[in-house]
Amino acid sequence: MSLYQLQKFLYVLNREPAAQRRYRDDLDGLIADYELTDEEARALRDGDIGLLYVLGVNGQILMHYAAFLGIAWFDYLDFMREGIERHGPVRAGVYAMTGGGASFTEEEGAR
Amino acid sequence: MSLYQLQKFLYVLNREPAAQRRYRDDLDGLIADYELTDEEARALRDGDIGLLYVLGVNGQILMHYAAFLGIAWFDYLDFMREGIERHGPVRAGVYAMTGGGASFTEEEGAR
Amino acid sequence: MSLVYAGVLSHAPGITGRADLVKNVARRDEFYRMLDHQREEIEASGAEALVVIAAEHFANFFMNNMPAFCIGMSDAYEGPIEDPGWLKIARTRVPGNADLSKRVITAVMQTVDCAYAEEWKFDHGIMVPLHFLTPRYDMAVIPANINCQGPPLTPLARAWAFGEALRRACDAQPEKIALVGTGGISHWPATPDSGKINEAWDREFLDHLMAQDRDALMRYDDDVQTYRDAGQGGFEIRTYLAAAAAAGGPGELQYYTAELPIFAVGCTVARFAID
Amino acid sequence: MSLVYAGVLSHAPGITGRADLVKNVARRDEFYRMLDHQREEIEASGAEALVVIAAEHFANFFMNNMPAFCIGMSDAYEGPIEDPGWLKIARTRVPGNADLSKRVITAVMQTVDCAYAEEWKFDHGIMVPLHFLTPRYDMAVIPANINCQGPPLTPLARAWAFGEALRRACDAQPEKIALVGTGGISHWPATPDSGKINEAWDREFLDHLMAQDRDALMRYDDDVQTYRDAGQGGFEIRTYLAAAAAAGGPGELQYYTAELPIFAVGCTVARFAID
Ligand SMILES: [Fe+3]
Ligand SMILES: [Fe+3]
Repeated sequence: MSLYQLQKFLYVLNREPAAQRRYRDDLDGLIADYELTDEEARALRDGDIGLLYVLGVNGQILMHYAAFLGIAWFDYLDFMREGIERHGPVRAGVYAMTGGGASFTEEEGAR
Repeated sequence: MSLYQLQKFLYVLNREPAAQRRYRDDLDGLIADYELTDEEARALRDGDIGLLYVLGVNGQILMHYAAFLGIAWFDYLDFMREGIERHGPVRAGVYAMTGGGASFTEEEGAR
Repeated sequence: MSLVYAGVLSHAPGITGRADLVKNVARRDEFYRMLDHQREEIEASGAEALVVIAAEHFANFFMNNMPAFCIGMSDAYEGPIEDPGWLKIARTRVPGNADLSKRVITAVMQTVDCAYAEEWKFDHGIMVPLHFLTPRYDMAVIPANINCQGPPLTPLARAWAFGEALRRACDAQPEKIALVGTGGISHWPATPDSGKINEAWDREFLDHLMAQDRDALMRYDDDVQTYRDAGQGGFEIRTYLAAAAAAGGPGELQYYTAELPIFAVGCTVARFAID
Repeated sequence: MSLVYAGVLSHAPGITGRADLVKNVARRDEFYRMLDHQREEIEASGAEALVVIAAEHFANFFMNNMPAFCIGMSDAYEGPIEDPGWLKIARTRVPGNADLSKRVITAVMQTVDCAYAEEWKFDHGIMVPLHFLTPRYDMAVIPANINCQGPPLTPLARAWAFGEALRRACDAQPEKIALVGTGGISHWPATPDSGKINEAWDREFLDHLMAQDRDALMRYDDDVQTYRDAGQGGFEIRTYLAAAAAAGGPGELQYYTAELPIFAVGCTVARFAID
């Protein structure tokens, strides 16, 4: 239920300009509109991609939030890997069985 | 397409407290968020139940808007009948073939 | 364990919201008593969860994504979405059972393509039945919806298939499950013709429904004709069909009256044998 | 008139959005040329409308009302919903055909229960294919969606039935209609494993798909196994299955490469005989 709320927060943010304005102007108020745990609220307040990933947010939602925060593609991948290192494996959602997070592109290696 | 937008305006208003606040504080701004004809915008600005009915708004949406405006049940029915008298038959939507609008309850007759 | 109860009952906001306007108080109270009796039957069945097949009215589902069928998948729902003062039902939290829902949905999906919803704000179409059937809100509810509102509507044959799929899905679960379909028959809700009821049409439809006469019921699939004879409200027969299909056995019409037009619907209570 | 073209192609935001990061430019441009060729084939078919069977990614459909299938019913759509700078596709209005959509939806609904949507903000899952197949946005598009994202997912047998229903629906219309399914095969999009591709799995799947081997394809219906071998992206095979079912005839794999992992998907172009 809580992952549902967390993902809904990001789903709405990704879709709606009004929510994006509110994110910038009144983040605490926007967060209060959803039933979130303290950890979830903190992850949103800090824009903590790694923690959000570990909490189970689907990458198809999370990558747009990362783009919204101005995070470049390879940094986005790194943040997720760091999240797993720091917080352990993904706890819920589709990715609860995901792999270790090696790099699979030469483009990333060549940075 | 326009009836879709008009009904969506009322659907969202019926559902969302934030839209209800905005309706009271910034009706013109809220109206501007939807692609409406001048006639549709005017019907919303005036709370014109009869015209909205003739424009094709579904009663399952319209009756809640009427309740939101504080209109009592039998007055709601009368406004729709007056709308048909003034603007002619329902133009679009499911009710484009609706009946004449006699009273069907003794409770209404006994008012 | 399986489906242990199946029935149908009317919904309409007036049934609670305009209760105080009713002149024919005797008839109203008779109807209320029959709903009370339906509650007792459901309780006696030992049901642990109640599937409500509804025809909700643009409260959760709009033409931006109008599903032919949807089933709720949450541990809690809210309702009513309408103004509680208008509906005269207090806003409350209704218990669900996400785990059971998920099992039912997954089973239904093998043959009927239902959407699922992890939140759902109940409108009068569900809250009025619950107000009578589980007034303390102490039974897990699984809401299910059929599109009876925004054309193109769900075809009647698919509504029937949905009922059959729900039956198979319920029978595959360890829990005892009750199921009600809630709609109207002929009525013209929320229009200037509110209160109009085509009693002859209703009684003929109910005869076919109680007899499980699928062929006769499928002949109501012409929406233009249904609209003419039974109003937009007539589209809601889909919920009754699905309940009959789920039950499989003959129906018993426990109550019907057209004498409460202030409720804007012919008031019906019926149950089916589970077969 | 009928279905005049059926094919499949990959989508992924990287195909346009990360084009400038690609090291293997020769391979990239080869893939782009094959997409260009697919556009020419669709144009040569005389198609007046393009059905895109997609697997959209929480842009329009969320777990508050997740349909197994949805079809668009509007005269115009918008896209991309993503930041145009990120996707490197400008935001635009895409023409639809509400009237044709409604006829197709009504026909599909007789056997498969699809939701309909009178608005739809296209995400990369549709915009990337359109960017190559109708780059001037001058052909009416009918978006269709299969739930490949949020479990419980649409069962594969129902995705196949959806393709067959779309075929019957298209054949009943006077217009010439093209159809593409757009998905990925194995891939791990938007995760730390982005760029991982199980080429052997892809090639075996594509063999079954080109051969119209329905039995072999149905064996991919274990989502846990698909997730393990092919990632979340592997769930999107539903779109390819529906396209194959709509076509009915054998497929020709026109292009496949696993050598562009920066696109985070094996890059596929194929067409089917209409049979
Ligand atoms: Fe109703
Ligand atoms: Fe995808």
